[in-house]
Amino acid sequence: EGPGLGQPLSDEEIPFYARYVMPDGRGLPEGGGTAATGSAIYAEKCATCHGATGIEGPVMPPVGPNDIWAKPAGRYWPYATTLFDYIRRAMPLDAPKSLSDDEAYALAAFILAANGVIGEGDTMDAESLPKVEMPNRDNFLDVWAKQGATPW
Amino acid sequence: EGPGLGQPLSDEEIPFYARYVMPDGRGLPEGGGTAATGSAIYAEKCATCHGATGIEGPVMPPVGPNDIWAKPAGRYWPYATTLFDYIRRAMPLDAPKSLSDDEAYALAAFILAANGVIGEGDTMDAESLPKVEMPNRDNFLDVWAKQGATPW
Amino acid sequence: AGGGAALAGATMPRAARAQGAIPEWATVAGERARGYGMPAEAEAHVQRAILEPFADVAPQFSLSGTPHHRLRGTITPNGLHFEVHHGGRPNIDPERHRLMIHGLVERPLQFDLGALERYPMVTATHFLECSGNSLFNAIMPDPMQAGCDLLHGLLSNTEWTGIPMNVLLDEAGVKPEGRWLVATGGDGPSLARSIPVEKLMEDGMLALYQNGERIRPEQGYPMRLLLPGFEGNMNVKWLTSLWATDAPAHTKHESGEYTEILADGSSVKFTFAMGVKSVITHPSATMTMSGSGLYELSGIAWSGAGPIRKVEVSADGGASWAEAELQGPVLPRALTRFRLPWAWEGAPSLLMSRAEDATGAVQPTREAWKARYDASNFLHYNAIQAWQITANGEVQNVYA
Amino acid sequence: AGGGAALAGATMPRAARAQGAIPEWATVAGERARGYGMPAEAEAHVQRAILEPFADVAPQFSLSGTPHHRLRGTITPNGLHFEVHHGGRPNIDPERHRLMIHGLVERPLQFDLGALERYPMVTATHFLECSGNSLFNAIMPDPMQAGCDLLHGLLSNTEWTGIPMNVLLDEAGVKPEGRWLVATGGDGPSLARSIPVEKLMEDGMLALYQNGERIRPEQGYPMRLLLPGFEGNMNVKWLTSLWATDAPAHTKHESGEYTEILADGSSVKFTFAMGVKSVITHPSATMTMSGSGLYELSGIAWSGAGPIRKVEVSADGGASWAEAELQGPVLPRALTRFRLPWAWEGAPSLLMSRAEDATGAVQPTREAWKARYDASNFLHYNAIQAWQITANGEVQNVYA
Ligand code: HEC
Ligand code: HEC
Ligand SMILES: [Ca+2]
Ligand SMILES: [Ca+2]
Ligand SMILES: [Ca+2]
Ligand SMILES: [Ca+2]
Ligand SMILES: [Ca+2]
Ligand SMILES: [Ca+2]
Ligand SMILES: [Co+2]
Ligand SMILES: [Co+2]
Repeated sequence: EGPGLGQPLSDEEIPFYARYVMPDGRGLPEGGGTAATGSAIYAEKCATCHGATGIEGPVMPPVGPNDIWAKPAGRYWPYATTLFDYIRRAMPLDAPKSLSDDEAYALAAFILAANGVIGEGDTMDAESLPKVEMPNRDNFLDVWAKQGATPW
Repeated sequence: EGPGLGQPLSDEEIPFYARYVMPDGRGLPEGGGTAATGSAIYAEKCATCHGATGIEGPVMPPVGPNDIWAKPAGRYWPYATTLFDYIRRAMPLDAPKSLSDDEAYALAAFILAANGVIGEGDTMDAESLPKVEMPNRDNFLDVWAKQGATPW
Repeated sequence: AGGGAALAGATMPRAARAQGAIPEWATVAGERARGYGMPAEAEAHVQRAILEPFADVAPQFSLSGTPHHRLRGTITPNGLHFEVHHGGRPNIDPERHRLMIHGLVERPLQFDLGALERYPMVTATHFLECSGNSLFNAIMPDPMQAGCDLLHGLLSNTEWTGIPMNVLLDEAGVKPEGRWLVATGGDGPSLARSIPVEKLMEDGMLALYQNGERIRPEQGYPMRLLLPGFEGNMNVKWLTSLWATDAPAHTKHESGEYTEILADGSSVKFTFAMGVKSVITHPSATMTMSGSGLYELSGIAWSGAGPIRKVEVSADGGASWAEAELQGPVLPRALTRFRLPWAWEGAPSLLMSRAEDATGAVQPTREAWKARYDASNFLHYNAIQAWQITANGEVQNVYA
Repeated sequence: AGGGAALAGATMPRAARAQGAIPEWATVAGERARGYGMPAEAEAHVQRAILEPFADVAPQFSLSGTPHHRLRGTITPNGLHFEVHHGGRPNIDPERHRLMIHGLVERPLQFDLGALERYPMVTATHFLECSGNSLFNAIMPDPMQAGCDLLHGLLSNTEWTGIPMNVLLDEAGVKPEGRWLVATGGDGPSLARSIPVEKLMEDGMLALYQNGERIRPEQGYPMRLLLPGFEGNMNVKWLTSLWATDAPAHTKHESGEYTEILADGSSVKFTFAMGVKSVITHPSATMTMSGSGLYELSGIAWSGAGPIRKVEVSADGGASWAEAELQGPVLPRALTRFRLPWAWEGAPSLLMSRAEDATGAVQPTREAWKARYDASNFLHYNAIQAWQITANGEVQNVYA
């Protein structure tokens, strides 16, 4: 139906953010990090926007919940993989994609630990991150699966 | 059907250009002028745009016709009254409405005389202007009268 | 969850960080929001094509054509709506502007903007076309090589919102002998046109909004007359007066500039409605084909007499025709986009489009159109547009 | 023709030159034409209302609302289309931008703008609404007194032109196991959303043009995803990648920001389509009535599920309802303007509008809407808007 003008796309031409780490961990790179490492990076690169301990904000605090934000990323989100991917592609807001994979793992570990979802000493990596049992995981109704495009 | 918010409009509030001199002369004011008077005003206020004698242009020459403009105002237009009204409301382009009624009569006389439609010495005024027999007057088909909104 | 670095032999697929190049704009925070947007800088060339035929002495007399070859869809954005100015764009104070209705009426009335805001409104999408649109094709002995901005740009299509004229005229009470209304604008030359009362009562609109926002200065701010299907000049901008009369005033524009001389030397006047017409905009003159293969021919069709019924397209200079798809909704007196897939073989081709409206009217050939009129006439040109595609893909304006 | 000055006693009526005041703009030549127009200076206040909730640290996160109380009609002009930015407006080089289609496809492909220009296109008018639109009414304990820009402005309606997504996906050949496509934008944060393949194949569009011209930077220049009826965030701007997967990725936005917590503490995810909704824009909060008498109530209605079937209006707080007139053409998933004449007696009145869409869905009351959700939720708010008119004509936002 079209003129067929798409050009072949090779794997090396695809930037990492054109994919997303999947909830089961597919797409996670090598490397890893812990809350301790993450804590230092957080203080340097994240605290101005999200608060000293991650619960103060002003921007959607990833630790909580509290009166500012009912959906803290490190507790409300169903999958921990999302934390890694989102931080790596998008944060910090003024320098997105500047973090290394290790840094992103460490920051995910810091946020998860601050929410009490993992232990302070737990390393987050390609194997452990998808295994994190997010407390809210089974608390979502999938409206698309249930009723398609009909508004809920 | 509407809220009826129109305000009464009194005659003194209506500027002259909200009406138009009609082909039969209704609306023509007092005063008058001749081609001789008009010629001097034309040279001063009109020639830069319409040409030294009115046939050179560049802007739609009112005297003609010629290769520049097939529809010279002083010959092609069906009614001489239009000349007076248009000049008075619109010309010169950079100072519209600056002419007196006498000046507008004189300029109409100048243009008509230059087209050979009236004599050089003829005075144009409320009485004479509507009586000018424009050479092209009966040469128009009124398409609205003939077929309404159907494109010709 | 557990342990140190990723373990060798884990069943989980491991990905090295993908290597595709990251453009710089994906590595920085973007710009802050702005109150009123503008097109991208890279699109700064998408402008109206301005012609000032008397630039030295009267630059305020100008024609500014919509660049249809750079647009898709049917709506013209307000910033690119064509302009024809007889005395420039006036700078009107909306607080002091008023609309007067007087003459052969029971109650001479005036309306300011505040009052008009309370009136019932309607919304309708309509094209406006200057009756001088496509003038170069009408009169130039050899076809000019230019884009659709210069060739056919005195045509645009927007969504208008305003007050049905019959509501305002009924309030003033036009007397039975008031058969015409002379509409006057608030511009320097006080442009005036005589309008039949029937048209005003049927679908005339006092337009206040265009594509949702207040009409812009070059389109008549704060208000203009809209007469769907009628030649652009009658849709008086900056409307300030409607004067009811028993006969047309034969104003300047209806005496000379907007009358047409016919082949026999006689003229037609009060030629109000625009004829049926169409233009292929993609591809069109000044463009170059990007190699052989499948294209989508795309263009616009319109008629002052009602909705478009059909558009046919030929790629062989009129020997054979195929019916194009019309993009719905097909609205009366509005631009309708048509499209047709077409494989260019890389050989010379002669593209044409031929529109038919709901009254059955069909576009004439250029030859047939020229035969009706004096050689000097450039108004109401609605002949079939032909584009020649050369063997090396250049698209040229041709008479055929 | 004859004689000197006008003769006394001539039968011709004689008029002294009329005396009405002549505004200065009618006595000078106007401005020259310009290539791209802008609204009148007197309308400079008609802007998007910009909210930067984290202005001190992250001004690039912002919400900019369309000023619907200053607009009429149904089309939103491009300059006033709402924006929601999660990381600012990127400055993309259109020559280097490309759209990638990869993942579970037969042929991973990339398209640049030049290639896309050859593809078949469609044109359709659709609203976009942020699922956070009307958030203040959703969560504020007391109704905020603000205009429809702040209250309901994360909603706009334009004519989109672009390539049907199924044409591009078919070229790449999505595999049967490719049930979702993760759409990613070219902005700094690389915003990503998982889209069901069914929606993309049904009516998804790669939008390139908006109201005829190239999409503007804040709307996704040079291209965006359009998913008619789906929440704004999914209509990924600056679209650069569609990655076919077997399951949704649970991206950041579909994990937190655009999920809703219900009254029982559980949440709903993948709540895509926007519900039926309406707002009276004239009059609306921040306005003052200009005296008693006839008005035309005017507003907008829309639904993500299809065309609007009916809008009812009440002036007595819901005790009685009258059906408003719908401005045609009533298009699916597009704003529909409704209007109803109404005489304001000068007494306190409570105005409401209630829309019903073609599926039979009707707007809930605020109370019913609130009862479904956790107190913190401000997404997918589509309750009936009530405007209180006080005895002295002030129009106020109220919960009723
Ligand atoms: C200059 C401001 C700024 C800085 C610095 C910053 N962020 Fe953010 N962050 C934001 C904004 C704004 C958002 C919301 C973006 C959105 O809604 O799409 C956000 C969102 C997030 C979220 C998702 C919150 C949610 O509930 O949706 C996480 C997690 C996050 N940031 C982590 C980080 C980390 C980790 C860092 C440091 C490496 C960081 N941020 C640095 C501004 C910032
Ligand atoms: C600065 C330029 C300029 C000057 C000076 C000027 N004009 Fe004009 N004139 C124009 C323009 C431009 C038009 C065409 C306006 C239009 O098309 O509506 C015009 C149109 C006319 C026409 C109608 C021509 C036609 O065929 O439609 C007449 C008659 C005329 N002018 C007379 C005059 C007279 C008399 C004066 C001097 C008092 C004058 N003009 C001074 C620019 C000028
Ligand atoms: Ca649970
Ligand atoms: Ca004759
Ligand atoms: Ca006022
Ligand atoms: Ca009505
Ligand atoms: Ca290129
Ligand atoms: Ca097609
Ligand atoms: Co005409
Ligand atoms: Co949702």
